[in-house]
Amino acid sequence: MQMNRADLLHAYRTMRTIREFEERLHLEFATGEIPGFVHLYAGEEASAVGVCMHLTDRDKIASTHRGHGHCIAKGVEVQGMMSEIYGRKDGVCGGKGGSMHIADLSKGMLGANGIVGGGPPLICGAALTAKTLKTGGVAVAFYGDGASNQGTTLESLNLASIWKLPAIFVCEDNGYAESTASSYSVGGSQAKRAEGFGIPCQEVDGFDFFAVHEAARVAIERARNGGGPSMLHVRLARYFGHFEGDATTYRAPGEVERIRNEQDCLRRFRQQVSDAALLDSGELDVVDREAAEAVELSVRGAKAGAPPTEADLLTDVYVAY
Amino acid sequence: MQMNRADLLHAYRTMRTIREFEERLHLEFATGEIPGFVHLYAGEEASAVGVCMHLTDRDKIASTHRGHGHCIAKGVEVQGMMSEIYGRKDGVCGGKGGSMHIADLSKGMLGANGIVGGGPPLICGAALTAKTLKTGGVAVAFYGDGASNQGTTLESLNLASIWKLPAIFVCEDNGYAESTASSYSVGGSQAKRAEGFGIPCQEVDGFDFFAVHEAARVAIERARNGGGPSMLHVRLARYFGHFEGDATTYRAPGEVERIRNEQDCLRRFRQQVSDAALLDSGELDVVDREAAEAVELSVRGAKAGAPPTEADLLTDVYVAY
Amino acid sequence: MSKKSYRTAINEALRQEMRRDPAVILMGEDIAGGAGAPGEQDAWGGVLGVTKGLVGEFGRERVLDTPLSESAYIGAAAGAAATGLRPVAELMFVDFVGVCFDQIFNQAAKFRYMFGGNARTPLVIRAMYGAGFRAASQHSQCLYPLFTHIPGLKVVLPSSAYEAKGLLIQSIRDDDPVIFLENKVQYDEEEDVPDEAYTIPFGEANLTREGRDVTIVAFGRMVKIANEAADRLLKQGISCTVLDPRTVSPLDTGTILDCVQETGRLVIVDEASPRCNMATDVSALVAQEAFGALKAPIRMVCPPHVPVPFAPNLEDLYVPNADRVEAAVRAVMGFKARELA
Amino acid sequence: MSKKSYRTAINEALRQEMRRDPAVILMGEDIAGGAGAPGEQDAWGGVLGVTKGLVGEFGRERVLDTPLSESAYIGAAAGAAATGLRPVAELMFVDFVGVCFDQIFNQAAKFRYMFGGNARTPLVIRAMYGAGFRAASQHSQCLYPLFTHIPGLKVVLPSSAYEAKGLLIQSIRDDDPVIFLENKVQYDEEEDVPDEAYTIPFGEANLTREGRDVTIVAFGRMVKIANEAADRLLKQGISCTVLDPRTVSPLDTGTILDCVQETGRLVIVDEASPRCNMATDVSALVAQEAFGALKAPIRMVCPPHVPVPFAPNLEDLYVPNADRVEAAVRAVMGFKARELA
Ligand SMILES: Cc1ncc(C[n+]2csc(CCOP(=O)(O)OP(=O)(O)O)c2C)c(N)n1
Ligand SMILES: Cc1ncc(C[n+]2csc(CCOP(=O)(O)OP(=O)(O)O)c2C)c(N)n1
Ligand SMILES: [Mg+2]
Ligand SMILES: [Mg+2]
Repeated sequence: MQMNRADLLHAYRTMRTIREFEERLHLEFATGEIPGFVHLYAGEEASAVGVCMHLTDRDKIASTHRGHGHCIAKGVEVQGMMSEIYGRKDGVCGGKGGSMHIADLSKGMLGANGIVGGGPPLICGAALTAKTLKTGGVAVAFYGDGASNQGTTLESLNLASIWKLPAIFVCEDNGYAESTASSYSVGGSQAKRAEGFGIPCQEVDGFDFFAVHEAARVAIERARNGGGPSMLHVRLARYFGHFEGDATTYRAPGEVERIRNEQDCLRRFRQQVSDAALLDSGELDVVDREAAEAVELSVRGAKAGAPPTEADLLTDVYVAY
Repeated sequence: MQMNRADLLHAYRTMRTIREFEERLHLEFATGEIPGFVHLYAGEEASAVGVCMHLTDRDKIASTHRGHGHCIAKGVEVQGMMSEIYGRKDGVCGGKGGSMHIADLSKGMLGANGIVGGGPPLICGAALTAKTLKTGGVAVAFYGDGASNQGTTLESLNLASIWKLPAIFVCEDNGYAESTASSYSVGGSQAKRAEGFGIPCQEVDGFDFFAVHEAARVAIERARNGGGPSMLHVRLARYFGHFEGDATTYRAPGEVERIRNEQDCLRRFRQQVSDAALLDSGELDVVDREAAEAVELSVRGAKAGAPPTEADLLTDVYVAY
Repeated sequence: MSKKSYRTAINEALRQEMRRDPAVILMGEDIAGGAGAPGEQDAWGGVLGVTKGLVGEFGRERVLDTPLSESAYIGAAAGAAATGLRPVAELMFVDFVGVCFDQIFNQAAKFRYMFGGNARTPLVIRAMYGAGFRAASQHSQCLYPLFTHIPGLKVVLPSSAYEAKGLLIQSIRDDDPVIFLENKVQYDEEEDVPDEAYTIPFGEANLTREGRDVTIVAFGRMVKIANEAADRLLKQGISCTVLDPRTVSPLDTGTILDCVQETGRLVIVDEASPRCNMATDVSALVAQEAFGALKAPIRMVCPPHVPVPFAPNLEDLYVPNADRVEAAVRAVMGFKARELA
Repeated sequence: MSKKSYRTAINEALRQEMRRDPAVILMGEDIAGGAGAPGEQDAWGGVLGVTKGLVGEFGRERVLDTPLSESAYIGAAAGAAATGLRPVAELMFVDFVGVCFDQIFNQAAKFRYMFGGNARTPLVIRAMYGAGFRAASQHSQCLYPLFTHIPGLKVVLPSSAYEAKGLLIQSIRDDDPVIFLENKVQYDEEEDVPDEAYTIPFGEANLTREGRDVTIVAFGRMVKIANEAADRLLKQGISCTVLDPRTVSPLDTGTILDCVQETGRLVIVDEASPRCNMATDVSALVAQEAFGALKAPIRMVCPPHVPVPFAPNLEDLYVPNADRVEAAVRAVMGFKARELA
């Protein structure tokens, strides 16, 4: 698919916003001001954005513990997210969810998830809604290589297959589940697993936005046209620890630096659009600055925000209270 | 592998005993004297016996709700089983388990299981024990086509694969999970699923004892020699309903009769050994009579047996009581 | 109004709600039956025939047979509920919850709170519970205390056919995740059940009889047993209130406390395993909130802390019965409260 | 004897039992860490470093990193336990039990009973529980009431480093399935812990202090909070017994009842969700068995019936604290029992 300038700028802006968001959180977390667990998505931006560019609010996604990128790509407001991560009342979940539970159903974002493998069954349900109510929507489950070993994920592949659901399974394979390499934990391969359940799988270079974008286009089009589910096996890398605080001693010395220098999806995108003379670097620099400003603003907003009130403890449990 | 006369007779006797056991239960259940759920294995005998012939007490198996055949094949006493099914104190589980929970750990039989997909994880554990303690044993999970869609089963395939466990996964595909056809419920195929987890799979004609026996030999030998897990996808058929009381209206008219007449494993076995002049039909007739007598005796014993005593209600919960 | 079985009442509730609201769908193993098979479709209508006939009226788009994958389809029901359907998912035996509990208690139950109120999850999970079917340890459990423990879930225990219909319709119309538990030995029990749709609100206990001396709180099938005991006790001059809370989450604490204030004595009949169960929950409520009214110790009639045995004679000893309830009531009546003080 | 943290105490218990018995093995996600990775092995030693160093001494044959497949590996631990090993499986956060509960409550817990006594399942499942870590709804639950409800399981809640070591060694030597729950905010708490191996028997409560007026029963981390409150109350002339049951299944009912007989008043502090929890369990026990001794209502100090919130200020409001315990004790002291009667 040919992308127009606006699309390209949007893609770049979204990826850059995610990167800024995550790198800033990395710094802010170190100050001790951010509570709880924070899992950063930096390095994997091309996947979230390459997929979500094809989606609108009627399409649904389910995310993981490493959810910020998916949220931003699906259109969740940066300020609401940042405030949520700081536990503020005006966070997108009122401060009750935090980083691991950011959701915005109005944007079709069914939630980050603290349970690995929690999302794929939910996405079968969202896809079933689309199919039953004929909304024309599709549903996308993002999940990691670790999650690919969880029974909930595997069952979901089969359910989507036999029900021909408009579901896309995006396995974001960053090579590790916490400190455990996927070369150790994943028997067989993702593509063969997909085949095992009767689902087509496309191997995708997750450092290349355009590769993701194109593979996602095919899979999503198939789903929208009643062709059933697909899997994308996206190989990529995370730049920070599993969560903030992880010293990542299990990685090879220099492993991340090498990837950052040689494969980084943002750098590669700039290269590609410059080479093809689609966007010039001045425009992109403007986007860089704007993204940085938006994130800076959100951090200031979050720090200035008020925590939830005592009364909030007891609300939102049931529809009645 | 060449089987000697004793082995052949043993195989036939075991299959025939299972058949007698199940056909008798079918009749006895109809009288209303047998409590609870009873799932009969008749028709599938070649699978249990073809596999278990290669096993000794140090080898472990896990079974399913349809467990009688596996039990008998693994050497559990017929009288103890029958008494258990009648809820008698001298049943192999003291009357506390019933048909769905027959177990005899002394024989390496880790239990029938009321939870579909309950067995495969346990078998990973039994295989791990064998590997860790270097017992030379292997562990076999029998499970159905329905169970092949359960996350516990799928996770176990991967665990066995990456740990290279001496485990064999025997998928007994009788075409139905309750009333649901596997053609509906199983996306992809069993063999491709095995491949998806890096496990070799052999397709096996489950009506042919010798085919099962040979495929099992290869898989078990591989496991014993440190070659890791295998799957056998055994196609077969059950002759009775899912459980006693099921009218099986979901099957095609005449479906079972046709299979009984044309593919029955016992009939085929007789044919094969006669054709090859290995056993004569007189010998086999004797086995038939003896098997019938053994089952008759066990039913009489079970009917005459005493129920557990009131005190038994409160024992066997913990090692201390 | 006509005599209907507990099974029919449930079937009728499903049918009427499906007619009323196209967003209501059903899913579960063999709830139609015969999927992909060469023979009869709707061959089972559920393992005990509760959903029989619905696929004929509503088709396979709304009555979905599932593969044997509870995590996937219960989770799918949760995801569908969060995105615009009103799924009624059948778990068959509640004992199977162990393979899909995460999707219930960490996902569906918590969406609304985790998402700051920005979610609605109108999900019903139907399942069979209870002993008496000779189905042994893995097909006879109650397990409602597990669900009751979890904030965000509602838990319903219909004690009769009439209750089942009204409570199931309420469950389907409710906007929160509801665990609706059917007692498998009651399916053939009949009583008068209105033909039209009606709802019974959650959190309002049913005073099945009023008495002076002792309040009996009983759950699900135990309501009948408690009334049986109360009948006998009345002949002995002991008059009991028998309360059916109908829903254990939310629980009608007000009515329970009011009754105890009046009678001063409490017996609780709970078929669930005795530790951290509803009997302890109600005992604790009363020991904290109505202590001053109590004239005698609270008595709990529960099974012992053992798995459900297979042998019929043991299972019959396991399940609470009217004799045990009667004995408990007589014991609290016989207690000389102030003497011991 | 030397000062050791709760974390070190647990690590030492594992190490000593692994040295003592070659059948003891460990498994869990990242309990060594770095499996298959190019960098450091033993990179994590568990998500919070509890098992650090063990793979170095015992090797990967006995310290097994698992894939992210809790059903498979917890089930494998159960199967291994039934066939000759003594596995200690780590579930990381107890909140994850939803994806593998079947293998715990229908398999491991019931083997012995279903098989008529012909099974032994010496399995330990270690997991972290509790709020206070800002880890939100899916990583902060207690959930021990769920396990306590299930016959066949034993459930251990060590309240300090000393308790943790002795109770874990007992758990490993025990022949039944044990759920051993570690409070994640206590890992750095230090106290004197003997260097040698020792066991603390199950079902024997620890009387952490004796008093005249009120019995406080507290669980896990709440034991410290109860003692903090008791310190303050003593200065106000109110003397409390603080009881740490150590194991909630089996529960030392005898000691609880004895203490209530002496003090006549009971406060229970339970961090678990309030419905069908240990506070209700102990309340019910006492309301049935020691009613005559009670001079005041029983008071339960629990969190509200809501998921654990993320925001720190809400989470701090959620978890029971010494102020609330103090207020509860003062309330039961202020009750004029016989006036209301
Ligand atoms: C059911 C469950 N098990 C374990 C965990 C702990 N955990 C959180 S993230 C994670 C690794 C996930 O790896 P992967 O799926 O590859 O995602 P990544 O972190 O690489 O993005 C683990 C084990 C969990 N949250 N849920
Ligand atoms: C977890 C779980 N879900 C559902 C059931 C109910 N159930 C019992 S047997 C069965 C079908 C099993 O089919 P399959 O695995 O093919 O074995 P078969 O009965 O054909 O031997 C079902 C759905 C169960 N016992 N456990
Ligand atoms: Mg990963
Ligand atoms: Mg089958």
